[in-house]
Amino acid sequence: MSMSSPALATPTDTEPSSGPAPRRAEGRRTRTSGLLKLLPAVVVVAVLAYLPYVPTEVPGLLPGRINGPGSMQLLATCLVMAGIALSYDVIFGRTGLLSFGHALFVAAGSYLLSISLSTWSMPLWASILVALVLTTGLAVVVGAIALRVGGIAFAMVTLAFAQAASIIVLRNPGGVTGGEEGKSLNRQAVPDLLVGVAHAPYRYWLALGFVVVAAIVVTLLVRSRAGHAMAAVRENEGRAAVLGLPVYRVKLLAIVVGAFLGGLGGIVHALVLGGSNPHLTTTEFTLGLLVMVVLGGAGRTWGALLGGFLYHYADARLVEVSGSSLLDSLPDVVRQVLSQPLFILGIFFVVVVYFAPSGIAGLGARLLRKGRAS
Amino acid sequence: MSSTDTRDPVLRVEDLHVRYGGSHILQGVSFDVAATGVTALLGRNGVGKTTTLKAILGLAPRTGRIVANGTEIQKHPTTRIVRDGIGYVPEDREVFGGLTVEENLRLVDRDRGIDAPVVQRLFPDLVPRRSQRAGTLSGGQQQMVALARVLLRPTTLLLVDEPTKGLAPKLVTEVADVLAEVARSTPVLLVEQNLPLVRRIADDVVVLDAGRVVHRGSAADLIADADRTRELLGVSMRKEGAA
Amino acid sequence: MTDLLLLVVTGLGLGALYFLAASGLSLIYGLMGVLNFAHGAFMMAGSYAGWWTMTSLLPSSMAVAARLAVAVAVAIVVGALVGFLVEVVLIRPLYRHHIQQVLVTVGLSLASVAAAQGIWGADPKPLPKPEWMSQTTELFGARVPNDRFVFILVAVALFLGLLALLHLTQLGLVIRAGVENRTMVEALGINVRRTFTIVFSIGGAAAGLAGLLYSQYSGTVSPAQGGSLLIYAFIVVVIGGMGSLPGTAVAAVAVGLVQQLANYYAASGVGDLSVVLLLALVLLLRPSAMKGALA
Amino acid sequence: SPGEPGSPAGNETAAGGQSGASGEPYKVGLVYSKSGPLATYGEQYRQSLTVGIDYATKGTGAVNGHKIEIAEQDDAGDPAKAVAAATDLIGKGNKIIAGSTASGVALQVAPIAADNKVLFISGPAAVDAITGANKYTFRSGRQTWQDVATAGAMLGDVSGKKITVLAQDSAFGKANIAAVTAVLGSKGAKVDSVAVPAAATDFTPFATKIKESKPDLLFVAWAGANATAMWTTLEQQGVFDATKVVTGLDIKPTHPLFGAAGTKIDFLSHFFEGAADNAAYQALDKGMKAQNASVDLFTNDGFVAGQMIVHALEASGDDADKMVAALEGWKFEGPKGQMEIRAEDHAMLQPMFTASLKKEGDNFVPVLGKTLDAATVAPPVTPFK
Amino acid sequence: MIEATAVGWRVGGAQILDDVSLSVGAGELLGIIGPNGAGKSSLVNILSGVQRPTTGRISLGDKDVTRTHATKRARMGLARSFQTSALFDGLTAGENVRLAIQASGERPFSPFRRAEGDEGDRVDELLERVRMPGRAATLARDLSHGDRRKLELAMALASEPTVLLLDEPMAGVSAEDVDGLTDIIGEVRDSGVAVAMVEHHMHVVLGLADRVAVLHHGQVLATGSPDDVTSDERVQQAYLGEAL
Ligand SMILES: Nc1ncnc2c1ncn2[C@@H]1O[C@H](COP(=O)(O)OP(=O)(O)OP(=O)(O)O)[C@@H](O)[C@H]1O
Ligand SMILES: Nc1ncnc2c1ncn2[C@@H]1O[C@H](COP(=O)(O)OP(=O)(O)OP(=O)(O)O)[C@@H](O)[C@H]1O
Ligand SMILES: [Mg+2]
Ligand SMILES: [Mg+2]
Repeated sequence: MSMSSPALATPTDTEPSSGPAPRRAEGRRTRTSGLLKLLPAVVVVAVLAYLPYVPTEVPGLLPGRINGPGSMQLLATCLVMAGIALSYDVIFGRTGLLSFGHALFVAAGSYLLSISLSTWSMPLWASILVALVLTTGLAVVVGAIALRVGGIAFAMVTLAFAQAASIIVLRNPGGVTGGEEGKSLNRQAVPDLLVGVAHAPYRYWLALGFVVVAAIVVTLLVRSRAGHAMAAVRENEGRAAVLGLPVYRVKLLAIVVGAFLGGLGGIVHALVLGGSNPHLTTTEFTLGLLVMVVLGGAGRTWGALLGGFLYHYADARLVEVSGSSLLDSLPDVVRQVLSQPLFILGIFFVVVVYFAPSGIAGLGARLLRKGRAS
Repeated sequence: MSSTDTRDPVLRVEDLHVRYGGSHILQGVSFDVAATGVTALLGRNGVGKTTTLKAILGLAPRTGRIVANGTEIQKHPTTRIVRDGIGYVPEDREVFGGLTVEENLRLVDRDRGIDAPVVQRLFPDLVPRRSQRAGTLSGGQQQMVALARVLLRPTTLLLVDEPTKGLAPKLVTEVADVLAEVARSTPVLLVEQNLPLVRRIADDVVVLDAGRVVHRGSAADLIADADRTRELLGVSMRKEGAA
Repeated sequence: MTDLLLLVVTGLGLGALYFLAASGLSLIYGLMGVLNFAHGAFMMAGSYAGWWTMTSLLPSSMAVAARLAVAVAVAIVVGALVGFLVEVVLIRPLYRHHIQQVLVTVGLSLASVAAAQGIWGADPKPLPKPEWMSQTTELFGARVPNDRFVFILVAVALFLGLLALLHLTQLGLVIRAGVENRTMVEALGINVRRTFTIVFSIGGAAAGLAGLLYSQYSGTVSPAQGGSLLIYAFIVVVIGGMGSLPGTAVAAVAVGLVQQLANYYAASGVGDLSVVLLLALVLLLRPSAMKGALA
Repeated sequence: SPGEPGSPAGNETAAGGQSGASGEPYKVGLVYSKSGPLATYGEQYRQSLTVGIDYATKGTGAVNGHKIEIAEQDDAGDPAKAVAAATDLIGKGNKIIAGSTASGVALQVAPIAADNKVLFISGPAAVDAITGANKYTFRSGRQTWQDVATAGAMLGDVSGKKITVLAQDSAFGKANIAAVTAVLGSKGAKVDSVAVPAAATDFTPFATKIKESKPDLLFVAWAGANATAMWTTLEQQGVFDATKVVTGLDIKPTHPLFGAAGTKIDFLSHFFEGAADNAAYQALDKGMKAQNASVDLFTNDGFVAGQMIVHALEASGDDADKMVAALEGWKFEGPKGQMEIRAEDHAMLQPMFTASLKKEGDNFVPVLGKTLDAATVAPPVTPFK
Repeated sequence: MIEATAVGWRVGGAQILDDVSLSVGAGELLGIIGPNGAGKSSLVNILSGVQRPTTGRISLGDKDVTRTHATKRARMGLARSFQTSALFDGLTAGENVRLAIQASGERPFSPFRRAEGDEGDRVDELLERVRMPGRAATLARDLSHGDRRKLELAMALASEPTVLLLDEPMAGVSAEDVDGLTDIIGEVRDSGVAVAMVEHHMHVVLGLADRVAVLHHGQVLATGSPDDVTSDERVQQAYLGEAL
């Protein structure tokens, strides 16, 4: 039985309360037309998609010309990481679940693809399907179990699952995972366009396509009722439950969607890199995901994408910095320390978190607001 | 019994401003708190009463001049302000839910805690609950802890934000009496929505609206003037106030 | 029987090491809610400080045991100092940003391991060990390495010391209140910052001690050492109920014994798996206890 | 089309093609662990590589008038970085990729070499699977099989003997167990194994188990962390009293890490300072000293890689197939003695050593035992897939 | 509509509620009063499913819901407010209300439905009704205390419930708005909703309630019409005192 509307008519007998409300800029969330909002994204994707035709050299930033194989390969990997970071953000940033086990799903996508291609000799399309279905199924099982607990305990249970996967991969059961050496892709089963140095641009486009798909899925999800329910769970789980939102199922949905995209990321990762390697299963990789998302700005699509992209970029390029002759003039100890890429990455990371606790996207938003205010 | 003229005020607030991000919450608030008695800070929801108290304590980003007991404190950190004798009862109770009742009180008074005479006399309900986690107390019981906490230590000025919210009618009267008693030696700045209570214990009133002071004067005068009260607060004292 | 005795004593020794490593972690997590990933780096600082004291600072003519005693003191001081600096410089400004605090410690652990690798190289360096500690004592036919007795004694002493500190002083109370609501503690006129710093320093000191003793056990110092011990320390802290010191102690002993016995009586390698299993069991069977500690 | 260089930006891909008389440098890409856990191996490898090239080009650093230009990239032991680096280097016209300190890197780079028809010469990575990986992949060091065969040779006749392998519970450890079973088991030994989790902290249970099973030979395959604790425990529990213990001799900084057990172990060795003496060795020794370093385990692999690079380039500057043809079946003298690249699977046939450690003051110094000739320890042929 | 039969609740050795029986019918408003710590909020928690009673049963409509989870009860048309405002702090006031509407609608977490449908107007309308117009875009955590209380009420109303449980809806609401909100609650009741309201503002309870139940030490001390109850001596002594 529902309340009849007439009874609900807004009573207007007293004057509306006059708080300081009118002073405050409240109209920020006005509904700009959807197309206009999409414009920046479309422009960015278009520019990125055109990069393989740009032969310019960007010394220092990229190895050789932009469309050279080295740069294309690097950018492709950066894009894959961006998409994977976004997939993790569905779980962490959007739903507030601190999962330390997301690496599991990425690795599952990657390894299942490699294994179906070589060990089970399936065609590519079937392998992708198998990898996606199994990864998603895995997410349902793992999620259903891990969600029995919350908070740090949830983090630890997911970590334990990821650890178990890592151990299994390293043990190389039946020779399918290749142990710490990893497994390279069965070249015969993959279209020629994805193999070989000269075809790096196609791998780049593949990665870009993945990012676009992930971004669209996440954007649609966030706008959907499920997305709002996820935000509610993040902000106040108990309250969401009392409102009538099925908290457990909302969380499970987040994990499954995140894992699906993460698995897809793993598949693309394997295709771009030409194989799977156990780095994907390590705790460092999961922590890396967390770092990426926070770095970019948790709960913001652009943030996660940027974070993933930049993190991998920094990780890959810092090796260059540390090997550069810039450091030669420094005292020995300093030079030795600075020549460790992980040192620079770690410090860089500390600095970013320190100065922009809400991530790069948060920082950007803050600057934008400041700019508008003045 | 207005007392502003007799002695120097214990607290003087001059041109106080508070800004959060882009919003300008307090826009030049000035008033005095007399050296004895209760000064009530009144106003509708969201006009900035709590923010004023927080600004005095250094819990909100503020500019302006605040003089307490003769010293300027607008630059002091909270800890120092409190050490110098200002006590605070927050509007959200803010008891430490993970600590027991006893621990909550021992935090301010290491030695006596719940055994202090004030607590025993005023809030006997708390005594059997000394080792219950404060988070599991009922709303009113938490309010008692928050009040007890500040009464345990000697202060030169009390800032009290809606102390009777959530208390049963009987207890409201008791708390009002205690405040009136305390105010004889320690001045109190009281934020309250309960007008009968204000009438009963307040000497002076300061009324805020939209971040500014719109009225200052004696409590009795204001409440007696039904039209003025209605204009400032939207209601006046009516018969049902003492239901 | 002999085997069992040997395994139990060495298992206890292992548990003692785990407790040493976990105590600081548990203290910091339990009181401040910061999951300190840099704890491994703190341990590393302690072990390298001790190594430097034993091999470079003090003359090699000095008795190894005497050098070790000095090194322990140095490791504790260095650990405390590192903890102090990290809290003041990195943790304090990020109050209220729990995840960020954790991430800063992640960054720090990456950077410090890399820095150590840059300075001293990735390879382990040998660390002198007093003659007596590398020998064994025959106990009913079991050859028990003497160093395990030392570890057990130190762990018990540390446990009692920390308990006393938390329960006999107001420190614990202030910090627990401060973690819940720092602003309100300040509004009660208590300087909560200083107490936070003290906790981090104590955690750092415990880590420094643990680092050096673990190096004594393993006979070497290396950059990655702290990290490898940290995994077990985490498991111990979680099983122990996230931040309860007695819980941590019990969990450390349990993990040490389970690991040792399972590795022998079940197949090799089952020990480590059984530890993870133990973790999963505890988490799934008493989730409410976990949540309580988190609330 | 995508990825094509625009007109002005340079013709890197074509650069290698215009070899011959033009005097353009020959480009060699080096992908190795400059940082990361295997940085020490990587450093030895890189230092000795230049020495090897110098030696093979007689100090000119040039082949047929083309300077050899080396482009280095750090993989930090991470296959993903290695793949990116190799792609980049190949894209920039490097026809030879050398390096790979870590086995994981080697196995991921090898297929890329085949995809793009460039020569790949793997470095210190010991994994057997590099041998026979593909037509374009070679190795300059030894492989696990040769290590194990050396250990077997120490026992003399192994038939009926009981051999236990103590190995990390990982693919590396399993490879060792498999190799021991294959090499020594086939000669009639009874092989069993104790697999220990790589992260194990306390070794007492494993030591006790080994002691109880009283093997004739204990073969230890342990890389990295916790080695000292493991050896100390084996020693404390009296494993050495009853059993001959064999393990591989690692790089110099690890020599003191065996602790008291060090002098009781029989070592098999790929290479160490003073293991051999010939013209190549002397050149290596001199070259390393000139860089304030000294001869050690992996300096052989870098030096040999240098020799192979020069030999390949002498055959052709840009045609990988010609380079492969030149290397296959090539016999030459490396620092550790006579080397041969087996044509069927590119296995590097080479002598191996046994050694023991001697305490000299605070230091441990390896002392040469026997030198086993290449044939005795030659791995079986694993033809290309 | 909702009925508690012999409900008891023990926690940590203390009997918080003891043999409490009461019911609220459609179109009826039950006032629940009692000293602090009497068990009023606990009773609301048990009725709404946030807590399980140790003994007794709860029925909603004609269904036994004693073991039914709070989420399910909410889906059955039960809404409640909290004594200490429980909001989605990181979301705006408008989003808070919209979520409450969404949660009570069809397929509340479908990933295939856009969240921002045509509820926009209803959100504004609800906020206006609880006397906080123009606050839709303010983050819940930035609201003043009184506004948070009002938002809490708006969320309870948003789902158009058949049973509404309110825990001190007037605490902290400025004196000016108390009457207005009281009227709204009255209107909701008149539209046929069963309302149970815990409240210490006596004139609100007395003005609205059809019946009043007095809880004391976890037991029902008295029930009856407002007048009966307030003239009960025990109630005056235990609860009212010389009320302000
Ligand atoms: N952190 C903040 N950021 C932005 N605005 C804030 C913040 N805190 C409070 N405000 C705003 O400042 C104004 C004054 O708030 P304050 O809490 O002082 O009101 P109040 O007079 O105490 O009201 P109430 O009677 O409801 O408690 C409100 O409009 C509130 O929304
Ligand atoms: N976990 C618990 N352990 C012990 N006692 C508890 C626990 N939870 C609640 N209580 C006690 O139960 C009693 C009832 O609390 P409840 O919140 O229902 O009271 P209330 O009637 O709503 O009071 P108020 O008017 O102050 O809000 C209180 O005395 C409280 O201290
Ligand atoms: Mg307020
Ligand atoms: Mg209550």
